[in-house]
Amino acid sequence: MKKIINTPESVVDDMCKGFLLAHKDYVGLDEKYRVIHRKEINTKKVNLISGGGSGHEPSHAGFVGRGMLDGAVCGDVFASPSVMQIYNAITKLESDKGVLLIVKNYSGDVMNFDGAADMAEEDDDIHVEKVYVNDDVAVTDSLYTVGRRGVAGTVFVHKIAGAKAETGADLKAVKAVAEKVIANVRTMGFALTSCTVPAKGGPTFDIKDGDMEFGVGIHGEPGVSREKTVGAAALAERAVGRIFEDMPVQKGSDVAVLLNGLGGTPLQELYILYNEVCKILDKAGINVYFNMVGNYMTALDMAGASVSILKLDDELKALLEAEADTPALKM
Amino acid sequence: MKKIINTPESVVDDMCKGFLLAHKDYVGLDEKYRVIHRKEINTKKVNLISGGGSGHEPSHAGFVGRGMLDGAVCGDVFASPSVMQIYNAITKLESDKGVLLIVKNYSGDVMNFDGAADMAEEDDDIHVEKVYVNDDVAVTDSLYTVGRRGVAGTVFVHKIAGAKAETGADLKAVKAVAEKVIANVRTMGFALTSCTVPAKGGPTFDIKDGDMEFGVGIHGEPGVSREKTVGAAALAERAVGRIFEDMPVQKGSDVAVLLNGLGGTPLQELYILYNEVCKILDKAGINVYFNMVGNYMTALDMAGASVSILKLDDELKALLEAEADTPALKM
Amino acid sequence: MKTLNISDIKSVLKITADTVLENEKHFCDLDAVIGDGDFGMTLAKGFRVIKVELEKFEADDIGGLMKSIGMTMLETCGGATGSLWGAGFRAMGKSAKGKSEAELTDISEMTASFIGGMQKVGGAVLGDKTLLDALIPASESMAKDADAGLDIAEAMKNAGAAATMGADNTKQLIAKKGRATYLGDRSLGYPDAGAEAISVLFKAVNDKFFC
Amino acid sequence: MKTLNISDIKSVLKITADTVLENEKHFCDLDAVIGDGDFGMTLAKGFRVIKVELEKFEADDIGGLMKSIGMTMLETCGGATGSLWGAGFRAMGKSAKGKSEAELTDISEMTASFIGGMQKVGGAVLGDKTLLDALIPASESMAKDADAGLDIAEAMKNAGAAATMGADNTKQLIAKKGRATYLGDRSLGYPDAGAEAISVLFKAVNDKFFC
Ligand SMILES: Nc1ncnc2c1ncn2[C@@H]1O[C@H](COP(=O)(O)OP(=O)(O)O)[C@@H](O)[C@H]1O
Ligand SMILES: Nc1ncnc2c1ncn2[C@@H]1O[C@H](COP(=O)(O)OP(=O)(O)O)[C@@H](O)[C@H]1O
Ligand SMILES: [Mg+2]
Ligand SMILES: [Mg+2]
Ligand SMILES: [Mg+2]
Ligand SMILES: [Mg+2]
Repeated sequence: MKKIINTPESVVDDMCKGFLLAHKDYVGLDEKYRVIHRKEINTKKVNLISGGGSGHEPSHAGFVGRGMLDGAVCGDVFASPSVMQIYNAITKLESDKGVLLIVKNYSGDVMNFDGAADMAEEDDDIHVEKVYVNDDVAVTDSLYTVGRRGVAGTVFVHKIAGAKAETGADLKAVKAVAEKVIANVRTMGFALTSCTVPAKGGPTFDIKDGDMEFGVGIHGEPGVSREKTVGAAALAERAVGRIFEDMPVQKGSDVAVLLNGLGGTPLQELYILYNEVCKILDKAGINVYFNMVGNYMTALDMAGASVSILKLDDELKALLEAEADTPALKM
Repeated sequence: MKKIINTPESVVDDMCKGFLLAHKDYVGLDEKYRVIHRKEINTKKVNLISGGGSGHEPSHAGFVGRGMLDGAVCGDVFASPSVMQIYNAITKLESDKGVLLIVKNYSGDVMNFDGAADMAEEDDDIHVEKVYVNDDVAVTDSLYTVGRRGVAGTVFVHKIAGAKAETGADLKAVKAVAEKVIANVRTMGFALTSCTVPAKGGPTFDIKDGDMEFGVGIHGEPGVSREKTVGAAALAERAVGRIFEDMPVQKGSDVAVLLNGLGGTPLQELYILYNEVCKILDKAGINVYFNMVGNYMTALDMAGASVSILKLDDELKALLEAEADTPALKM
Repeated sequence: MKTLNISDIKSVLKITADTVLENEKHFCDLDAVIGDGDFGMTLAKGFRVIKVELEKFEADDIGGLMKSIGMTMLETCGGATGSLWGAGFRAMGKSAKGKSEAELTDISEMTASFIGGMQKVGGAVLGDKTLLDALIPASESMAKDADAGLDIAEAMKNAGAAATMGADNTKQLIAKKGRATYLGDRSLGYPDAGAEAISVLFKAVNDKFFC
Repeated sequence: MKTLNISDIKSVLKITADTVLENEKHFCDLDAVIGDGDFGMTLAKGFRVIKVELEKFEADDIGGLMKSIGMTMLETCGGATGSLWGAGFRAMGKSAKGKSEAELTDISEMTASFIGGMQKVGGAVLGDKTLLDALIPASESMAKDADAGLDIAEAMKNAGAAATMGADNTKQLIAKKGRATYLGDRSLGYPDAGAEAISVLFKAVNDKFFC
């Protein structure tokens, strides 16, 4: 295992401490429950909490700050945080306007965020709402009962719902706009290598040099199919094609594109892929109104990328472009 | 080779195009000479040009924007740009106040930037000055005649000299502050894996699982010594120790720290390492006044990191904290 | 053996905890094939705390112990495991509330409650390729043996065999719950990690306690 | 063979270019050991353009051709190679300015100029573990053979042998110029990529043209 860590057990705690030291102007840390929260907690706005397994850095803690999240709960690597961790985040970020949980749609996360929300509502009378992000189009929805995974599109939910909350909107309105994003964002990802979970010490799956996994999530799980590697143009074609299959985008539409690296892929390659994605959108007469290219929702050191497309209307545009000041995104 | 590219030959051109598409509010591109420049060229301030081989993304093009660079010349992967490329950047960014070239101290870069500067001065009467960044303390200076390499510390030069130029200072003053940064910054890096240059198709060097290269640069070259891997705490100790050996830092001093990832190392590990670096500095009574943790000067997909320490005085502090608005750094 | 007292229950739980810790890597490896490779770690994290808890727990109350273990799982374990096992243990706690001894009928009911707790939060049914595919046959075997008045040790042996068969069976299932669903029919041919773990735990408890 | 005319020179350059292209990967591999693995690629990039240029070049002027090639290197090639070979060819251009034929003395002088041009920008001397460690012995051998009035083909063979010996020798040197310096004494035991290339190029030209 090639990692800069102390011990596999201390990875998340050490990371949280380093994160706090690096961004102490932005955040505070509850060490016991691994909750990273805004330095100044505002109890007069809807507070947004996200989180999930660690290993997706800068998600989610990197987006804690003005215009995005209020808190992020850090689970173990690729494991949802526990019910108690999330419960403590909710009570810490309790607000007069209520709390919105932004949950990626994984069984573990859903069960634990739901359990924590129930607890906070029952024991502490905190008004908690939840949205479940399920942007991954790799797996066809209808075949399975748990629904799609939540992947990189989550970052758009953070950005837009965060901007909405900053306007002083109420919980219902913030939840509604988060759900609008979820309804309009789709993501397709692929991996060239596995990642290595520190506790495991070796790659999650083996893969030969000429092969790739198409349709991966962000937890080092294998994808939907193993295929021969293809060039950037073909990759873009397939990813965008799959997204369009699932969510048709009209000619003349404005979209936001997130070209997300999975952690082990250099920025150079993300720009190359972005260039190909733009060619396809351009040919389809679709206008890229907003873009992000970089590592936003990673899977440790996995080499690979995902393409997310969000259909925009005027409301989403304005919120997407609103100010944000967080460790990982400043606009 | 596990890369998202079209062909090894088209890597840099495709990347430049993708970069332009992603950041068209910030930059323009001279496709032929691969010069990425500010969208609006200001001929009333000292213009800063940097560049070098590609593969270090976001360096250097990512720092083109207000408060940092005016132009970046993109060579082939890990190869200095040609004399003509640099010459064309200089003539494009010609300014009444002159042009400063920020050159990383590699034979190829030095020869090519020097040659281009001569040409621009002789043929076009452009006032060109140069600084050579040589922050890498891996190799002891005295032993060899080419001097030290320029590595991640270069980003501090871009930031601080860029801020100075923005104040309207003259070429002499901008060059002087760039040299002050160079005199006060030191970097030490190490790699856990090799990187893979697209044209080569395989790793530059072989390395076993329990081994690392200590004292690497940013071109996939092997380091100064191959050693057994150690934990994050020991790595921090060794890197900071080597820096202090070369540049003593007084108790009570203010420093800036750049914890730089080499491309293949996830942010999670950079935070873990940063936590350890802070512990050491704290014990030594040194105050981290400013920090950056992330991928700023990479070596393609190499797993590894570098630690840079810059000693600060009031002038450097003010310039470091000045506004910057570039694709890769916003403050 | 006709009843288990609190110290028997603690012994069984101690064996369970030790077995989880011994199999941490093995359970992770199983999860890695069609999941994300953390199942062993998550479970071990909880049972490491539970081991200490077992020694500290004073009251003569099987239900109280189970509830307390459930809370520990919710506090300590993330992942699907935290909620599922947390809910399972808490449901067992309810079912055995105030009991200082358990007969086979009680144990069988506790197991059914464990399953019910998990189903309430996880919504899985038999055949979804989860640990329930080992637990439900085991629980049914216990219920039958309880009706037939079998000895606990005997019944546990039967339950263990049912769990193992159930776990084996998961190889032929396509996952409908949990992460393995994302693989579609690529989950075919591999067992579910949770179900395998249930089988391993039954075997250890039977070899070391009910022997 | 006593003189080379422009078409001979073009043939030699064509063989050089082909050899560079054939050895692109080989030269990269050599550079990868103690450098950064791009030397073959960089050189090939230049010579790919030069091959086309050779066919288009009309004037009967050896110096003009060399100068033009030098400019191509500066335009096309980055890395140390661009400046060094650009300067080398430009210096050769100056030395052979206006010449339509070259005798061995001229060739020897051109080689010396090539070296001089490279030294002006790169500052390396014999023993620094660069391509000069192959070129300088070759150039000295040519100068000696020119004084002795040898045939060009003969002199080239000697020069080639000197280059090969020089290149071999670089294994025992610690780099003092170029990237390999960063390795310290770890550069010992491996040849310099540039010097090896010079030896390969001499051999190709000798095998294919001066045979
Ligand atoms: N909804 C569910 N109901 C019952 N068991 C489940 C459910 N989802 C997952 N499991 C079980 O949990 C195991 C995985 O646990 P764990 O690795 O902790 O979850 P994850 O990593 O997916 O959060 C699976 O092997 C399966 O047996
Ligand atoms: N200062 C110098 N003088 C002469 N030759 C040099 C010098 N520096 C490097 N070289 C030669 O150039 C070769 C490497 O070329 P190249 O790979 O293009 O350079 P780099 O990748 O270091 O920019 C070396 O093998 C060496 O022979
Ligand atoms: Mg998990
Ligand atoms: Mg190079
Ligand atoms: Mg798992
Ligand atoms: Mg090289």
